[in-house]
Amino acid sequence: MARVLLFGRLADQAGWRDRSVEARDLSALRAALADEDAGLGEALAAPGVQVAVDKVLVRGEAALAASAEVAFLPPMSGG
Amino acid sequence: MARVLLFGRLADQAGWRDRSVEARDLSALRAALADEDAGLGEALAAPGVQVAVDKVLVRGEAALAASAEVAFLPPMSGG
Amino acid sequence: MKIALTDLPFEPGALVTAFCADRSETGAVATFVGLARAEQGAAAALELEAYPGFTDAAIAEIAAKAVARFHLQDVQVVHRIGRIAPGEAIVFVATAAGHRREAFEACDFLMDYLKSRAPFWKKEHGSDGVRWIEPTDRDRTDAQRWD
Amino acid sequence: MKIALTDLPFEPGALVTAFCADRSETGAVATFVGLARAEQGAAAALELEAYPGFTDAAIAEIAAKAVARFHLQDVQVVHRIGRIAPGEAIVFVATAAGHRREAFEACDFLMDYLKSRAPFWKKEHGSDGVRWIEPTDRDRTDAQRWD
Repeated sequence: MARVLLFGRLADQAGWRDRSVEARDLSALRAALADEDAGLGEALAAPGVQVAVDKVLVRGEAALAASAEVAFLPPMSGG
Repeated sequence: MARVLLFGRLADQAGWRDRSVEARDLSALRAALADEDAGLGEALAAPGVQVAVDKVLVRGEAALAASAEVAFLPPMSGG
Repeated sequence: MKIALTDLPFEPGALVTAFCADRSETGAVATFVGLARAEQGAAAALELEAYPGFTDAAIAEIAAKAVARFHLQDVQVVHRIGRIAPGEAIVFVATAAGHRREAFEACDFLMDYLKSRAPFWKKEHGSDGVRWIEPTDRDRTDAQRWD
Repeated sequence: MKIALTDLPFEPGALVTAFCADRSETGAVATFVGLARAEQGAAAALELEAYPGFTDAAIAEIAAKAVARFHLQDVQVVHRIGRIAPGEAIVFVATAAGHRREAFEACDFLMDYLKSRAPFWKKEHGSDGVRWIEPTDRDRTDAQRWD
């Protein structure tokens, strides 16, 4: 099970910020999330939304280890 | 009597930093000081040495009121 | 080098005292304190979200860059997260160097990064509701000065 | 606006605490602390002479210029005079503004003035005796950036 974290407006939109999802890779994870909430699926795929796996930014596809932490990061606002 | 103040290396050179001198104007004051200590007279007239009368910078000649404060300021070093 | 995120109010003066202590070869300490503005009542509170472990690592990376680029002797960043009331400190940056130009430029550089590119998500709770904030154009052009 | 000369050691952190207090519309406070360097033992102490009433008036005048030029909400300058030991604070400048660019630039501007043109006379007591210090070329070119 991957642990999925949402930040900023993505968490507001989804109504959650931390949950577990069964997925072997990012595509499967995105598909599982979109399947449940199509609006969220679109938002996660929008330009400007970055993905970090285990706190490292990744582009495109990535395999997910059993205990992977996947974070979806909307455009960063600075502090 | 004008009160004469010396700052920085001028005070070191003269061996004093605060004394009273009888003088009606700056020229007379410079002459009185040079009369007593020719080296100091030259140092006070050197380029870069500014003069303040009653805490206001003056250029060239200035009359001195009875209780005038005359300060000779060597090049300022900043803090 | 100290980097910290905190969800409690902090006192910048106390940080300055500690940062300046026992320095015999530091000529210059520049600091910056960012405070939450009330905007004449339009901003009731600011809410800052970070990703612990990711956000502080990103700040540490840029702070290390600043140390190398500006020959700093030391650097400290404290960044508030969570809900912040007007008048409270949001961010504290301190830089120590032999001379002032390096200390100033490094502090400026770090603040430009922190205000425009650091991984925070900012929400303003105002009299007209809640909105997410994006970096301003000026934040972006300020940050580009260093690229 | 507060301008002070002091012949006693002062604590920059305490000044920052007071300067940042009760500000609801200040977004940015930039500060600078200049410390006396030991120069690996080459500088035993620094001695700064001022002309009270003249030096502080000159600093107040340039501080007022900074307020107008950089739209400052507030400014404070504390300058040590007399004999200063390595590690002690020589100068403290704080600027408050709505946004950071103005606060930084004003602090930088004031420090350039204070280090190169302010009416102080500086003597260094070193291991090889006593010498009067003049502004460095860098101090002069830094200050000319604002002319």
